[in-house]
Amino acid sequence: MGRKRIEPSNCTIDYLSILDEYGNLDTGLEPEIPPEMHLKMLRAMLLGRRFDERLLDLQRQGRIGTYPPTKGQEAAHIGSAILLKDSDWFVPSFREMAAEIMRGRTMESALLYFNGYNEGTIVPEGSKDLPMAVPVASQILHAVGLAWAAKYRQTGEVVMAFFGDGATSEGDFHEGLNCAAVYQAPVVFVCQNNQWAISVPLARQTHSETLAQKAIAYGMPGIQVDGNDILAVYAAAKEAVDRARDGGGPTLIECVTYRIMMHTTSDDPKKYRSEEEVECWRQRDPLIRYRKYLLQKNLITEQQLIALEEEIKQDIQAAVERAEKRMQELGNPLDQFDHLFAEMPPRLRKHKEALAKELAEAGREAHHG
Amino acid sequence: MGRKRIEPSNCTIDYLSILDEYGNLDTGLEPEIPPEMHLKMLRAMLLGRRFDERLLDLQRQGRIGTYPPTKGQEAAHIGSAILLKDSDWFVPSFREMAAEIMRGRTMESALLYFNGYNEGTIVPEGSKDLPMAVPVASQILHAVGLAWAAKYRQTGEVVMAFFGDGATSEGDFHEGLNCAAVYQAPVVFVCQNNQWAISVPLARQTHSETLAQKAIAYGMPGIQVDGNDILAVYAAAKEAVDRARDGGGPTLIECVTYRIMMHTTSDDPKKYRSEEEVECWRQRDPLIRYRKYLLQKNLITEQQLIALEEEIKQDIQAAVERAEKRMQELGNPLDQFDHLFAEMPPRLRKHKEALAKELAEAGREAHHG
Amino acid sequence: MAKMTMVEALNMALRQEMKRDDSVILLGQDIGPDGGVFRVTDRLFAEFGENRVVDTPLAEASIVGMSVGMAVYGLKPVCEIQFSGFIYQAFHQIENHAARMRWRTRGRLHVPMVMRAPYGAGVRALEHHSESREAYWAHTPGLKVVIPSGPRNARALLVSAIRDPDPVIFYEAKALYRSLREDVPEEEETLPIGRANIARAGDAVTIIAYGAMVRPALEAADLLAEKEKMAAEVIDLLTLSPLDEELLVASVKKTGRAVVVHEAPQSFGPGAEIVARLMEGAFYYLEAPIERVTGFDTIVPYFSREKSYLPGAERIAAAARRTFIK
Amino acid sequence: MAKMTMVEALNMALRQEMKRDDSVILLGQDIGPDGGVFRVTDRLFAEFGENRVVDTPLAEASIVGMSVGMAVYGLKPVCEIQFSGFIYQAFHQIENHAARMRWRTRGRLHVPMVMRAPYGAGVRALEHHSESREAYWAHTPGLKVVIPSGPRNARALLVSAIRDPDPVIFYEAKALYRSLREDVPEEEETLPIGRANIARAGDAVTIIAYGAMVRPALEAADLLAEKEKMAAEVIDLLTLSPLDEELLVASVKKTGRAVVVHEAPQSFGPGAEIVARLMEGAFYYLEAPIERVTGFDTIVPYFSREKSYLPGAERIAAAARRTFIK
Ligand SMILES: Cc1ncc(C[n+]2csc(CCOP(=O)(O)OP(=O)(O)O)c2C)c(N)n1
Ligand SMILES: Cc1ncc(C[n+]2csc(CCOP(=O)(O)OP(=O)(O)O)c2C)c(N)n1
Ligand SMILES: [Mg+2]
Ligand SMILES: [Mg+2]
Repeated sequence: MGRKRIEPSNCTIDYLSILDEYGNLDTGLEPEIPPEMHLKMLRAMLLGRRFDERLLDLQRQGRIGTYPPTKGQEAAHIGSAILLKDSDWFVPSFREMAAEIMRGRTMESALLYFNGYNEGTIVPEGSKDLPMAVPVASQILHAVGLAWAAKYRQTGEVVMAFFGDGATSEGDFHEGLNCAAVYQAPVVFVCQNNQWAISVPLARQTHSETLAQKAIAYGMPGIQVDGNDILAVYAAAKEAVDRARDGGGPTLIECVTYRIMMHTTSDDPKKYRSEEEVECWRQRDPLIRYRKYLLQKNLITEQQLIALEEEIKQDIQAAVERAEKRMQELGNPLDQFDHLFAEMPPRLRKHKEALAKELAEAGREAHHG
Repeated sequence: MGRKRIEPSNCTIDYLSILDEYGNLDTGLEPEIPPEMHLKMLRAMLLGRRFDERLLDLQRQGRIGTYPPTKGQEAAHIGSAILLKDSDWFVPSFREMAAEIMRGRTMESALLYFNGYNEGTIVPEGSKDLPMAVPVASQILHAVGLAWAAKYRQTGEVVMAFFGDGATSEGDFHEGLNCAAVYQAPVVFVCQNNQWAISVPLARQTHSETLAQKAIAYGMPGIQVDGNDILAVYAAAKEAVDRARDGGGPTLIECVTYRIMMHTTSDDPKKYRSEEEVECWRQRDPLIRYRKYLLQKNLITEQQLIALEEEIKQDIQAAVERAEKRMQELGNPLDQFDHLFAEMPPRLRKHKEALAKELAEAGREAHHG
Repeated sequence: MAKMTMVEALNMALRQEMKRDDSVILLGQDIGPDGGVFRVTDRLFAEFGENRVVDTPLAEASIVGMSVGMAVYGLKPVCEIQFSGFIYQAFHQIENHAARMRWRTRGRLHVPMVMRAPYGAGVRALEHHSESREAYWAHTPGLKVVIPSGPRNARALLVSAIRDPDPVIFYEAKALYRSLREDVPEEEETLPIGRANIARAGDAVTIIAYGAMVRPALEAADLLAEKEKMAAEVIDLLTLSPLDEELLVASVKKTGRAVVVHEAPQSFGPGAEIVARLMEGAFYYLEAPIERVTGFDTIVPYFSREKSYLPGAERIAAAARRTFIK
Repeated sequence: MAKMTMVEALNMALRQEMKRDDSVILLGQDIGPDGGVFRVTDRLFAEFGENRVVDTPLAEASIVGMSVGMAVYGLKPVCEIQFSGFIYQAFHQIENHAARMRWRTRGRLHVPMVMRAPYGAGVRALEHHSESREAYWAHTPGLKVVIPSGPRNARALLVSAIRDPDPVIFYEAKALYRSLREDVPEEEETLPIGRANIARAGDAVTIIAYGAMVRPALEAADLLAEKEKMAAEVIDLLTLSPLDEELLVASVKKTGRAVVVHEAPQSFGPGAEIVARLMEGAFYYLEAPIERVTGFDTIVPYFSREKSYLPGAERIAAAARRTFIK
């Protein structure tokens, strides 16, 4: 009887920041990261950044279609995805380019995708990655299903799912986190809270102060981290991945970051947000911060950085050339009928034949006409 | 920098109990309720209980179809719905019979509904009640829309939406509460946590210890109350309704109660739960508890109670008779075509005419054959 | 062979496939200890445990969305949507993902999953529990739609659906669940998806039906035989998509007349496609316009009026007769 | 009269209706300060404020579900689903509620609401952004489905849809948004829902199309006129449901030949219903089987291949010619 405060257990919500935008480091919390892992993360972030810039350039030249830039969010998806083994599952949304490439997606694949080729959603053979998911939040449920399956098969695999702040409003987000907690499935939910869902700011997306606290609804641990601080992201992700692998169930990680660029190349953010706000976040660039840290720790030299930049530039150039060459061979319209089913049903075959005939006739006409 | 605990503000989650199952009363928290309101609540609970019993009986006699009993949950829906004015909106699920009738739904309407007559979802003229909603959780969004509209029109109306524990797993629950909080809409969400969703116990429905804590995900106050304690329900609902009316936005109230009977008359709960569990909850009957309280407070006498029971018995009997008579007049199959649109489209009219012709012919044949 | 209801036959199919292959996982609402609201998963929880017969939270998008993940992983989820009237909560997961995963990844990933759901009217159910909207799925590229018409073919088709490498919508007519018994062999039996069946041979008119409508179609054929001495051919589609066009066209070329029957609303319903295919394949053989005997273009009325909504033998026979009047 | 794009014309319709009636409320994703991803609500936020032009959280079921509540209250919500490929997240709210509220309450409550959504291919969009699945809605009792074919009729039909007392699905072809301009009068103009339009009169063959397919249908008529000296009649449906059967039947009775065109996949698509209606109403006038020129039974390929998926003038003209070959 009486009135008493309820303190939900199972789910403490912390805020974590280790390396701040001024270069201050909380050495007590500094995660132990092997040097080669640091270099892998740096390369992935840098490649992600440069490739993103290149894609934007290509878009402006009309050499690819609509593209959603990732600039400024690299620490959030690299600092988390780095914790996955090759045998773990990676379930992206559409703004994790650096991590996708780190996981093994080729740059050609991305170029094909953004040029409207279905070949751009072929995942590498044997890979444990899902292709990008456009319907917001929908992929979260697939991650839970994968995690359920991994638990069933007792393989120790962990699943990591990515999504944005806007995704937290969808029913699928809720259902996915709820089910994951019920089944104590080994899955880590990484929300890249870049503060905007196209033109809708976080405050119009939800009335909760943090997204991390939504974990409480599921009796699941949640943590909010400075998403531009790769050390904090890493530390939080390590805790979550370890917990998942040890049978401790799911975790929600909110990475507070910022969408520096437009939503996609079709979007004009000047319509809805101020240049000052953007500028303020430019100062918190995760890449600059991380580079400084690595230089200070002597994990890399200025010289090596320059060489790395050059190497990446060439890799990107080579990928663009390969992709553009490849596209000249691809695009056979008859491919649209394939792989809808393992075995093509009769009517679909008819449709394929009709188009083949039409193309052949058009070809003949073009030839003779 | 560093790691610190996040304490979500805006949303404190309390547990409230005022009158316990042994009759102990927390007088400090006892709400001030005018005597006539007490009598209204008592009558509504009692009528709800007796009508529910009658419906079950009728179902066993094959005089109505599938029916979901409400026994034991009367305090949860009466103690909350009583706070609504006639001008407020009442959005039920399908297990709030006592409240529906208190709000003005006739018993005939319920009898028609459970006998498969579309006339059973006609809401009374000018009423602010929605008809029962079968798709779990879907009605929550309608409540939010109504509340948004009331706020837009600045009428001071409040909306109250009901749903079960199972409903909290649906995407619609999440979306509705999130939107309500974003718009600070004047809506009170009442969850009748009767511990079961058909055969699924709460622990398999969600991993969170309480449903009330789900409010934290939306930056919304939440409260868990003893749902068999009508005083606690009333007190929590009053707080929430007042807050909503004062522009303070939505609240989630979790009423912890129990589904004493089967899910519906098609269900056999012996398949999935123990008789002991049910028995233990029978001891916590909200009606017995409330009756005792009223007798102790001299708000009613044993004599009056007997008279009330008799009056209710007659009301129910009269309603059953009226309904059964009415059903002999209803059921014209041609009605199925009406009210699909304000104006009947041509093909639908054709279908209506075809059925009319068929019926007329069958009538003639029956007559002549 | 044991005489079984459709519920029992489906139960047997699930049990046998689960025994055969530990990647077959059932998930849905109340399918565990309760055995499903229609008892299709009866006793399977006891036999296979909670890791094989998984009660889910009350969330249809989760059931389908998790199944997509499980199927990508390599399992074969068979999910139960408690009533097809609540499958819409999962529509986006079906359309956006289940139906597309193979196509999007050019065959690299695929989702062998079955979505079972009871559909149709005739059992005095509550509202939202009696609709017949299989056309939604038949119009969705990437899905197969299977609708059995009795215990034996239900069992064989469910086995085929589980083994199918692609997502299958498997609609079960509630009206058939317990209303008839058939011999169903204990031994394995499958039926090819995409093949219709001549339920009764004839040459006067072709009556095309599926699911619960096969019975009134056969009864209509009886009426026509009795009263008009007319041999109607009754085709039981079994699979709605892909449609067994070849069999339909061959029959109508022979009879020159056709009646298409379904419970679903008429407009933009499954029957329209059948008419269009016959127009394409048998136009010059048609003696009269094809008749559609279908649900009306309204919502299935609450159960006191539902009978009038459902096509019955008389209505079908009358339509068949109309194909003989110029 | 000003020359306007369809986007501008729709914007004008919204502005004028909002001015006229303060119960008209817009809601959707990014429709506020951003003016909508296609700019259909451009500048309306500035003019009417956040209580009339309501940005919603990223949740389609919410957009539709809240609209149902608002409409019951007495408002007239016009909601925008950012792309029709994401309307499925709200399918249950549309089918279970929007389409049924009047019917369930026998007219006591009703939901005057419009669900606007861009549909169709041809603008090099990302996946899930190019589909054409209006058949789902046309098959759903209780909904009207309106699909304009140009700026002027889009404006007039949107006004009619907003004033309609029942829920209207309003699909806008992205391919038409900015690709042509038409004179659109400032003065009020409405068009009746449920009426098709003869876009071009003729007597040789009837070509039936709607939305973005009207243009290639007209081009096909040009080709037929040029090369075969044949006058094709082109019918622009404007409303897909309820279908203006009378006009279609009358035309085909005159021409004896028909080609039905849509972007949607063929099987169980809108064209099938049109074929079935013509079978019913004009069978004895048909000289040849009705042709369907439609999207293929696959998913709209990513944009490098999308052109081949879309019916074009040549494909339509070829089908029209086939109706002359026995
Ligand atoms: C279900 C669904 N609704 C709408 C869209 C259109 N859309 C694409 S991205 C986006 C905003 C996503 O915001 P957020 O989740 O924060 O991710 P971000 O784009 O910021 O990375 C919207 C509305 C979509 N892709 N899917
Ligand atoms: C969307 C949806 N899914 C499934 C069902 C079938 N069903 C009806 S009631 C019910 C359980 C509801 O549980 P809860 O929300 O706890 O309410 P209660 O029945 O306990 O009052 C289910 C699964 C439904 N009506 N709607
Ligand atoms: Mg975002
Ligand atoms: Mg319950």
